[in-house]
Amino acid sequence: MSVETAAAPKKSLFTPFNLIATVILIAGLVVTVMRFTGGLGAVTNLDQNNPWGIWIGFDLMCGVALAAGGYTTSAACYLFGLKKYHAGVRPAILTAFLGYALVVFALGYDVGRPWRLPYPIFVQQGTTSLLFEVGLCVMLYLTVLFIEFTPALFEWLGMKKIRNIVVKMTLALTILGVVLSTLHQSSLGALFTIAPSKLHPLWYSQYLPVFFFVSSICAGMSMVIFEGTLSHKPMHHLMDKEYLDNHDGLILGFGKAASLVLFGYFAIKLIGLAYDNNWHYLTTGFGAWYLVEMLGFVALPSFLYAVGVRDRNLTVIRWAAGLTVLGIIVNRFNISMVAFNYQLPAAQRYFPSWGEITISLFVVTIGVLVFRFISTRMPIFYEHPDYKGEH
Amino acid sequence: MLRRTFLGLLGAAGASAALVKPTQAGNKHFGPHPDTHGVLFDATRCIGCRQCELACNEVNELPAPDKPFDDLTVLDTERRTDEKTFTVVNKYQTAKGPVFRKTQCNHCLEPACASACFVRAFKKQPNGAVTYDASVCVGCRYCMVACPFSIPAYEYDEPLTPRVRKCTMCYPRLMEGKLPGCVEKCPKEALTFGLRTDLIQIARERISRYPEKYVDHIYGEHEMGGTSWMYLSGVPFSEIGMREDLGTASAPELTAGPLAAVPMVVGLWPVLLGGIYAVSKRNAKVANDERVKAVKSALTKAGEEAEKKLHEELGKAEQASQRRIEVEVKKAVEEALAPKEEDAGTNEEES
Amino acid sequence: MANGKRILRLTAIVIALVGVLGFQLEAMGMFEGASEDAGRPDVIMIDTIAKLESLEQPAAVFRHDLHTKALKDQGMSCESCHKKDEKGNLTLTFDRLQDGDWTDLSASGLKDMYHNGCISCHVKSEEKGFKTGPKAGECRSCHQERPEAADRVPAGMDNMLHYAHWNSTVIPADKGKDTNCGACHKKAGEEDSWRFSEAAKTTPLKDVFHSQCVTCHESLIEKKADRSGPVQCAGCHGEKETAERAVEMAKNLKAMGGTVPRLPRKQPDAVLMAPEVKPGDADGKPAGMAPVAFDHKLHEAKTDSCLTCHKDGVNAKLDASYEALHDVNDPATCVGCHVKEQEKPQCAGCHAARPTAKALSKDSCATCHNVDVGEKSGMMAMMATAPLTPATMSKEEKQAEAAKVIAAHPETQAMVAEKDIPEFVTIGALADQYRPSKMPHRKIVMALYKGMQGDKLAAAFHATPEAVCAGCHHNAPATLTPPKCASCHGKPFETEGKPGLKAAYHGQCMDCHKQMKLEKPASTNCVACHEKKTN
Amino acid sequence: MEFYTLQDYYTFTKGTIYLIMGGILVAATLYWRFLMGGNKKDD
Repeated sequence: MSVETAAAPKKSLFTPFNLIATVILIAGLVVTVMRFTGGLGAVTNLDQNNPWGIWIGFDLMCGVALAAGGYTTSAACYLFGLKKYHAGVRPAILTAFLGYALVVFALGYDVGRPWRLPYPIFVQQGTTSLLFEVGLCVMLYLTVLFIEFTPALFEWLGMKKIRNIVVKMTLALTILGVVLSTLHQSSLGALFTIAPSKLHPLWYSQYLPVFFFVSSICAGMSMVIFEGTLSHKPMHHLMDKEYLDNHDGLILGFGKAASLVLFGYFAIKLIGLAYDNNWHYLTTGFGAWYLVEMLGFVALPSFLYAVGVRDRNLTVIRWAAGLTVLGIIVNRFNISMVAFNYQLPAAQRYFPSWGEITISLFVVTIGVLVFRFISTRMPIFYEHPDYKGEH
Repeated sequence: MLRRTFLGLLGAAGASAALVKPTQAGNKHFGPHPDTHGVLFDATRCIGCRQCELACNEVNELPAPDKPFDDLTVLDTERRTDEKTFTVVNKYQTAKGPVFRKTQCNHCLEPACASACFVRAFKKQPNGAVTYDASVCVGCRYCMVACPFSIPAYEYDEPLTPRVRKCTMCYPRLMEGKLPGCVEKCPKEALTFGLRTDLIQIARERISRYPEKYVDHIYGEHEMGGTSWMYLSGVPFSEIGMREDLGTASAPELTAGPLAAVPMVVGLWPVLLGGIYAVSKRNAKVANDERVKAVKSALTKAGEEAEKKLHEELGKAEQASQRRIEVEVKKAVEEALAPKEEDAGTNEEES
Repeated sequence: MANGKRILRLTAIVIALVGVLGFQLEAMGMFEGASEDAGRPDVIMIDTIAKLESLEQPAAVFRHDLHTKALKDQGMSCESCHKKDEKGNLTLTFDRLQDGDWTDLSASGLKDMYHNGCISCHVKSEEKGFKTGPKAGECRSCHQERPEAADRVPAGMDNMLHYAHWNSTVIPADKGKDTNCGACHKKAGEEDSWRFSEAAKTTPLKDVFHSQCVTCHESLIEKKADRSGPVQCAGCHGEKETAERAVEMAKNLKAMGGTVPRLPRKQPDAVLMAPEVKPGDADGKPAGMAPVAFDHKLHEAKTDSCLTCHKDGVNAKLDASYEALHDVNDPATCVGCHVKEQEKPQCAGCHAARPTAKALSKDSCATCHNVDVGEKSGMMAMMATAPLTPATMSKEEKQAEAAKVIAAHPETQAMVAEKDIPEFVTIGALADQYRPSKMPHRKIVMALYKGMQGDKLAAAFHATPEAVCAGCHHNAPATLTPPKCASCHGKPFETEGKPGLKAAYHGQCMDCHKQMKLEKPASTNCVACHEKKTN
Repeated sequence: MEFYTLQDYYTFTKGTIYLIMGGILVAATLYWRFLMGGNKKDD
């Protein structure tokens, strides 16, 4: 993986960001050493009742959901014919590729014997496992994303021929990407369908895979908007006219789409509630928290998006995007940690340790640094002059 | 117009995924293997001596515990199985006085751990034992998430070679024709070993012979699709720390729905997405043709000068950017009393 | 600006979290204090008007004992609220003679009567400087939205409490008699519980009792008699008060020798219970089971109340059907009561483990159905064939016949000669990690015999001295030389219901000790019975 | 083939299905090319 090498070339500029990043990287390396010498027990709060912590709940669940921007953007551009989103595709693909790479990287910390990660695919296939499905799709999708990303790399390296071959495969790759994303995004939710006795009824549903898939679409689009906002300032000098010209249109379009999909998500969650007749749980403590999630992080951003789109108010849309991203994190946390093992007494519940938080920050930091490294060198926010207008 | 299509189709995608109902294997039934053995635990017989724990520890060569097995004060706190203990006895205060209950892997007929494992490390053996193969285990701990009885334990302190640990029903001993260690050691025959079908008969007989002594329920006969290890008790099972809300659906049944949806997505998504692509491309082409036509007619009306320019531009379009054409075309169109065309993509991608 | 928004959002999240926590605490009932007044026996919900029209306000909560105490403190009497009838007895209704009085009263009249009566008294006592109840305008103090549930136990007039009444000198003897039954029971010769009286057919049962008990107790108090009964609700119906009374009664009973003196009601000592003669039966002799000689006197002493068996009152004919006398699960039948007796620790050691002991067997039938069976044995022993014809016999003859059979019953359990009981039995067949166990066999047998001493039930049913051996040496002929345990018990899990030898030994000892409530040795104390091998 | 658990049965059928799914993806691509590769003029 290219991520290890990526940490090295840091600029010696003592900006606050670089300082914090350095501290996190050093702390992360320390915890890494502890993890691979003392075992998971040495750095995590995981125990026999709580086998999955934030390395799964955040790094895997949220990482995958938030990397959904890759397939939503490429599908919008290449399949639905929304060509004006073209400028947004490359940043989205890069983010998604890095996101998935880091998910796999983080899994290396979480699973007991990381070098065996290919085992389920190449040694012994547990086909009845939803995790097998997730693993297979993530592996394939990572490959697809890498190939989708390679044009940028080849342009940078000046390898025209092979670049053109890859570009010709765009449609097939995009469709494959959407198929794989649909499968593993939904399967991540379906992972929990095996444990109805452990997940609180308000969050458990036979519809979990659908919930996860639909919410990943919202997450992907919101993440594209959110991340575009974040990278706008530091990367502005790299962005070409086309990117900048179309960026506002992209935000408006995705904002409108996200609002509608969020509405649909809210609707199917409501149906899920009725399907299992879980109304009476709403008056409990968990019910209140469920309502916070549903109203504060689904209904509210949906409405905010709508207001923002109607008024063409990009600020509101950006806030809605941030809220949606936060909402997806809340949802994934709820399912993998807060509402999971709800039956256990408080003393036996899980709360992440500093070691776990450090590694999660470490992984995110690596992601940001690699993104910066690549986007400052390769044609991500701008079109390579040789291929201008040829997209 | 196109954006609306996009959103509509996203909605359709969600709906069709929801249509896939959880299915079982048709009306097929897979009874347990006729050789499925099991153990019947009778809580009215257990005296809480921890001899089973001792036997288990010896048979499986597990590390010595902090407190010796004859120290019964250990029973005062509720414990669970862990990587060094495959079975524990817990004490529960009930209306009928203290009642003891042994916990270990229940060796489900349809094990959730086996269903969840993505390397098939767990296997339901024909003799009833659910065994684990550490040589393929990746250490993802999904089995621990999946197990409704919270049995599998993980060696969190092993940095590089952690295993999942649980009771094996003494599979190696069974193969030698011996009893499981705990069963052999129990002084009260609180544990009865035998064919699962026989055990159910025995349990029914005990309940009918001593109706006031037992709760009329065999825990494990149907729980989570049935288990090889079953329980009898004189007090409600919830009072001795056993969940009565697990339901009777087995783990493979619970995940059958989502798993069934997977191949449908693979089969239909390329068709659906390819269709969308074709339609959007066609729309773009039609729009483009119309525009070109409109431009043409506008231009015929306009003078020679404009026509000349247009030809020039159309010629260029074969080699270079469409966008530039568009701009130029627009310019030309504006010059020549423009029609009211919306922007539309142009086709440049070859599949 | 952006910062301010962020703070605002964080605050919102914190508030939401606190709200969630609050919800959970509430759900766990942490905020709910236990009500101090829960379970009062004296709560009466006044809803008299409900019979006339639908209530405007919820029923009024009235705590009777609180008021009796307040009246006493203020030097007032029951008559402040309850009128006396022409005989000088207190009525049970409020401020009127009886229910009939107010049938012509309108709902509003009734309402005024209560409001005026209650409020005026509250006002007066406040003027006198006492702590008092709600006054005009404080509607919700009485008419509470959430009705209080009274928590009353049955007053429980059992034989001992009955004895305290009929033996009392405070209640004068009836004219020309030694007994004082007439003070309460109006029909001489047909005394029975009031619940079967004429009055009970029309009047609510509680009024039947209250109008007699409370009135009498009250009048005795007024007359300053030496003793009287409770007049407060809690006195008869309070859980604490009745429990205290039961303790005191038990103490008295012990002082009297453990048996309540027989009721001087001329009940028989012995009863011949025979099936009814049906037309067509030969010689007026019923077909079927042999008659039962029932020791009425013995059973009187064994029960708390005559009503246990005489469910419909002592004057009614006893239901003599098979079900009414033989239901194993109903402790109010002969067999059910005997089975219940087996739950005593002295009996349970053997009997709890043997479901067969609860089923009827041919031996157990003949134990009761034994009148006039002659020398027959087996099933025939239960068939009446001898010249006895109950239909033609007089009551006295029947009693005499029954008494004759009863007299032949053994007084106590027959014992095997002590020398025939092995003193120690060493169990070593399985010695593996532990040394053989030296079991004090004779000590155990003697302890079992001791538990049966003077128990006529045990004596009657444990037919032979060796019957006791079968407690442990079960499924074997009752003999002094029973087969070894290992004759039947071998490897585990061969036959259900037949444990392996190790479990058979452990089960026999431990389960018996548990049932007999023997704390020592603890089942988990292995070395108490067998030493651990040291090598 | 004899199956004694639903688990074994699913392992077998899903294994087959995963292989078929791979086949479908390849076949879909080829078929698409066949379908779209006709007379371009009529596109």
